[in-house]
Amino acid sequence: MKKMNKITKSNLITYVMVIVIYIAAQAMVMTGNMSSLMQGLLVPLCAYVILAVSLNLTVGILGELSLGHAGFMCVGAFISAFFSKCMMDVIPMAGLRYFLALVIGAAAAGVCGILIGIPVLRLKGDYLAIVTLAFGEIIKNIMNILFIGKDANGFHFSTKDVMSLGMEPEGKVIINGPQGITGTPKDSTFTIGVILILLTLFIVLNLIHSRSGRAIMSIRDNRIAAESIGINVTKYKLMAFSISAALAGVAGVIYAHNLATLTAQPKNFGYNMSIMILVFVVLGGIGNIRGSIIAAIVLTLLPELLRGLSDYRMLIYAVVLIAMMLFNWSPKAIEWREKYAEKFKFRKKAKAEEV
Amino acid sequence: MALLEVENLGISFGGLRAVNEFHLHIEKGSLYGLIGPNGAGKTTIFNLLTGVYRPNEGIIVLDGENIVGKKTIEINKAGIARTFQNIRLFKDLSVLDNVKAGLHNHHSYSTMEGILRLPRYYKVEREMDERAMELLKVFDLDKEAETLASNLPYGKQRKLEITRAMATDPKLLLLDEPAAGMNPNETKELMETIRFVRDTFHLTILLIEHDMKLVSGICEELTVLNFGQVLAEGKTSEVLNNPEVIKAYLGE
Amino acid sequence: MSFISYLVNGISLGSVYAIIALGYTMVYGIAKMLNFAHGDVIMIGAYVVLTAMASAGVSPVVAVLLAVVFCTVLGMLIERVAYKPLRNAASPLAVLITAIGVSYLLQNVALLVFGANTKSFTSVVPIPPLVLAGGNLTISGETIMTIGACIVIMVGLTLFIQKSKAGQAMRAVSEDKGAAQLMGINVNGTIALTFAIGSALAAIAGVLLCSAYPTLTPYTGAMPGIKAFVAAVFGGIGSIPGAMIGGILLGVIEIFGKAYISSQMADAIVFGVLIVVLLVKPAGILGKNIQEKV
Amino acid sequence: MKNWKKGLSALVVAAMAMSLVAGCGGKGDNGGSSNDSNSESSSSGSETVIKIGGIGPTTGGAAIYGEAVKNGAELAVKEINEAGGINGIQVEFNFQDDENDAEKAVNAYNTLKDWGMQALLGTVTSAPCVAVGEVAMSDNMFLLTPSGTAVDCVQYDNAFRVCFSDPMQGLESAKYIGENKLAEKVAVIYDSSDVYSTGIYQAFAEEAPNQNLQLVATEAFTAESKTDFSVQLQKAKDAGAELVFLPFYYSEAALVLQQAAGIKYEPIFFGCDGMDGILAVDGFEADLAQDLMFLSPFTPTSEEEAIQTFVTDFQAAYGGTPNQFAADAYDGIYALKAAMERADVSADMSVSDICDALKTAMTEITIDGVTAKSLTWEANGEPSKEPMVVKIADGDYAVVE
Repeated sequence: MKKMNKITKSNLITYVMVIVIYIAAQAMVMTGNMSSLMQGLLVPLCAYVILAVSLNLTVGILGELSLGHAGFMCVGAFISAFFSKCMMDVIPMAGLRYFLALVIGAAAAGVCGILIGIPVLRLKGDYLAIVTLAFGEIIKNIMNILFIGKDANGFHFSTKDVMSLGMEPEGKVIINGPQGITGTPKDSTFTIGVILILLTLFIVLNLIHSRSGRAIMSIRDNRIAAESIGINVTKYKLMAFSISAALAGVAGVIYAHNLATLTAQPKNFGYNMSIMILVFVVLGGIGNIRGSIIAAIVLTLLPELLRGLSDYRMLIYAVVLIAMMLFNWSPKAIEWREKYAEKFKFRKKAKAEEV
Repeated sequence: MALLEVENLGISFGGLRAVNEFHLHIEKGSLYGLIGPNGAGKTTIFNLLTGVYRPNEGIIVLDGENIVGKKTIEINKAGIARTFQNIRLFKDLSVLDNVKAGLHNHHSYSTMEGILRLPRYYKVEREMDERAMELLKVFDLDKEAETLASNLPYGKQRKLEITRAMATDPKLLLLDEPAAGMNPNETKELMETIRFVRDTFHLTILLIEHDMKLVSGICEELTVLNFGQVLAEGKTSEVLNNPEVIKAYLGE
Repeated sequence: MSFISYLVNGISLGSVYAIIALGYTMVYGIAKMLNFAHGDVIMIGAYVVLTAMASAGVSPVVAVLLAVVFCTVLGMLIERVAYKPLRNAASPLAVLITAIGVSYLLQNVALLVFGANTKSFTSVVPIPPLVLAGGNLTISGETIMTIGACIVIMVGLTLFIQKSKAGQAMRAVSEDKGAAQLMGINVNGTIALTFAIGSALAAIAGVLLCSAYPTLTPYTGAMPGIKAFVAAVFGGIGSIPGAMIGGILLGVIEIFGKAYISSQMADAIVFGVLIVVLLVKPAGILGKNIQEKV
Repeated sequence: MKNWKKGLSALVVAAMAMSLVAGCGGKGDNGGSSNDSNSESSSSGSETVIKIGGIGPTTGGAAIYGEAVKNGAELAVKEINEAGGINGIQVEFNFQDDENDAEKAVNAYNTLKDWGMQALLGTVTSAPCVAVGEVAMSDNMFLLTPSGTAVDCVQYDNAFRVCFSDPMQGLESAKYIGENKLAEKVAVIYDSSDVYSTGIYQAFAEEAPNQNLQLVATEAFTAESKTDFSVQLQKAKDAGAELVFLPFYYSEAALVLQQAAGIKYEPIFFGCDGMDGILAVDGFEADLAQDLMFLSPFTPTSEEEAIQTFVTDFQAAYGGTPNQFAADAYDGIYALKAAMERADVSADMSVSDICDALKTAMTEITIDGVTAKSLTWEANGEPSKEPMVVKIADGDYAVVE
């Protein structure tokens, strides 16, 4: 029973942390103390936090390395933006439209997760990593050559160019190849983003501390032993992977509804982005959900806050990343930190005794 | 009535005949030993029994049901649980969670109920906690319920593995060298525990062991394996006095 | 005729991937880490050659030697500062992420030092192109050189690892670091040597890459680096002949995909084939599929 | 113990985050004085300056274009300030990196807003420009993109551009080729993962039939595979194309030309404004580009005095010949100056007022820039420019009349 309390407490800290950050940010916005830059970053931050948490489900909890997370995000982003753009006139209520877009985006990404997961999840380690990377690149490539238009006769598809759509002159191009989708309604807000973060946390944390979560983690720790006690390895791997993919899809929906233009470039949906999310997860601590949130926030803000350094910005960013990794992960640094912390603890104790 | 009947079991790896014409007959409720020199194929037989390997020929009948060709999980559900020679715990889970993972198929609620924290979640989790603590108490691990499995001392890790296997409520429990790495006192204690669980939980136990004291102390019957074949079988005392067995163990 | 010419083009593109993949696979085989910065070491190597030839006016041979020395030192330095402290980290992912950090670092240093402008690389390959079939088929000198270098390096590396003492130490370290340590092998030294060789190979790969495709920017190494990583996995990562086969196959598939299916879908085709191959042969073409022992 | 350790690392990260956010707050307080990329004449401390922002990639694969725009704009700002500024007010210019990413571009835009930007010269590349255009529209911030060619870059009435639009380039190229009967069988190689390249290709392909051009081969490449063009060239060659249209940037074009020479394929190569700068590539063998033609608004070798001065000053300040991006940016700043003077903009006007004033003023001005003589703008944001066709001969650009 004591254990339940400990977990509940830890989860509670995570929720409270998110809510406190939300209230603080909102207060700063209300009182006009927040710069436009920071205000502009609030919604993307929500997307990145969700991505980091969702990838941590795959990397930390399921124990599999995925380098294609941006692919799932891309699927969620494009499908939902497509939906919203088509439905802009049909469903004028932004709230309802956004809700449906979320459901569709998450479902599409989740289905992709299952489709990819079934053949692929029996691979291990670096091989799984490379296959997921390949998947992400394929998605990006397909999005870049996809042309969809709509006219009086319905939808037209092409993988070549707009002319091949063969539309009536008044037809509207919705997905325009590399130009992607422009004019998606800007429905994502910070409040919705935070609600989605809390929802993500609710799903992930509750999943971890349930029967299924235990099964997933037992597969991570020892697949053969998990099988020997009757745990369906394929089912639970697939479950974790597809939930993770669906949540990445949610992040994609937030992302797509924050910018007026959605393109599938190497920068935002390529392996670079997948790696960036992995950096959040590893820096924050593998399996440590709260750490992922903090790392996602820090690493998203860092390059923006370094803007004052102009040309040296990305250089410093790289140096800081390496330094943080060494500090957080090197056994020597951990040892040193522990020693130092112990001293500190001891001193605190001594002080307490003095008083 | 026989709980486990194995006939004509055989498997080859590449050209190597690892197990050949193996047979085994275990009565319900008995404590059976499988011994043999290193590399005789004992663990391979465990892997065949639990579906890790699929035999090239032969039949395995558990409680009247042929289990050849079934997957590990199905075999576990059919009633065989095991431990491993090189301990395979869920090292980043707590001792309690290791056992609760073993209860996975016996105390069930859906993933949705778990995520939404419906009343059933609390009810079943409570049942699982109670059941797990009950089992941990048997192995004297209840005080370490919160400890991470990897932080347990070696002997206790072995015990935890047995507890976890017990949690799946098996008919037949396979123990792969349960006393390996234990000191004589621990071994003695383990012997008593094994006997105790057999009696309390009405189990049938098949164990691989090198520690002759343990084997002769608790096993009622033995099969001796050499080069993948049955060398001798029967009552423990008889088998251990069999000159061929002594020869196989002591060498030429 | 065009089929043969596509095949030749595929092989020449593939040979460039192969030579990069050799460095990847070598480091992976021994240090068990994906050195994401490998592609960027290649880029640095190319810049060194270019600078040495353009500014210092040295001969191509000296420039290449200079690049090899520079990259070797750079590789060892990176290993010492960024990777070694993490060798015993709780998760192997830690060092992967640091390698990504190093990759960003090298790119941005190059951006500051050499600027964003594209530089045109002058080929250092002295071999004239081979013209066959009455001028319908041309095999460039760079292709011949790259394939030659690939084979020489592959054979050399294999011999080195099989025969030399240091090579045997490498094999021991790749099998089991702990046991190697107990046997008195200097594990740190061996891994440093691996990085030195890997980085020297990167310098050569850089020269050949930029001779075959003569433009150079701070981001030149990134994409071929990833492709070579894919090639190394394709062929079975850790296997030296595998890297070569994987690289060439990748190049041929890419070109054939473009030529016979769709040039828009080239990436999707390459990666699609990769997925299929890995599903059929989960450890790559020449990789050893190690079953976990129960 | 382990949990505690995790807690500590989380704490460290949190502390780092806190200090960063705090650092940001501090920066926000004292405005944009931390930026050092603006020209030296600006930091005179006077309260009345006009703040112009710029956005473009200065890191990442597209850094060449961002750097060029930054330099071109800074040169113009320096000249304007030395000549007394706009309406007697000094100009401050601040250029922010967007890594050629829409999201980062919006961040850059917001950074500039915090700094106090009153008008925007940017963004350099198309997709980010569309994203920033949306935000600028809702802020009613005046936007003049030097080189955002996509149609949607100037879809709102507050947005104008200095360069040609994609469809216009595609159309003009096809027209030029057709009218001058350069070829009948035409092949196109384009970057199917790039907005700019696909945009031009589509317009070109649409116009081609009208000009009796036969598209015998249409081949693409992507950002992931832009080193090897052998297949695309081989197909063009096999199809008997007499002219190959290359609507993409010169870094890749340099490779295409080199590989075409490798297979002895010598059609007419025809490019767009992105081709400009190919001769400035360090170490590029100019004879590979012999007879290469492209549409360009700007030639650094032109004899015109304004252009000569611009090129010389640019070389003196940054080394290297300015390309079309730098020229567009240079003209962009002068266009802003002219429009601001016309609208009588003062430093204390609000962003929205400036924007409203410039919207009208922009359509009324005429400037003689380096990319065009008597350059004017329509209310839809498009410039009235006649594209020139430039042909490379003996390692030099020459305007084809």
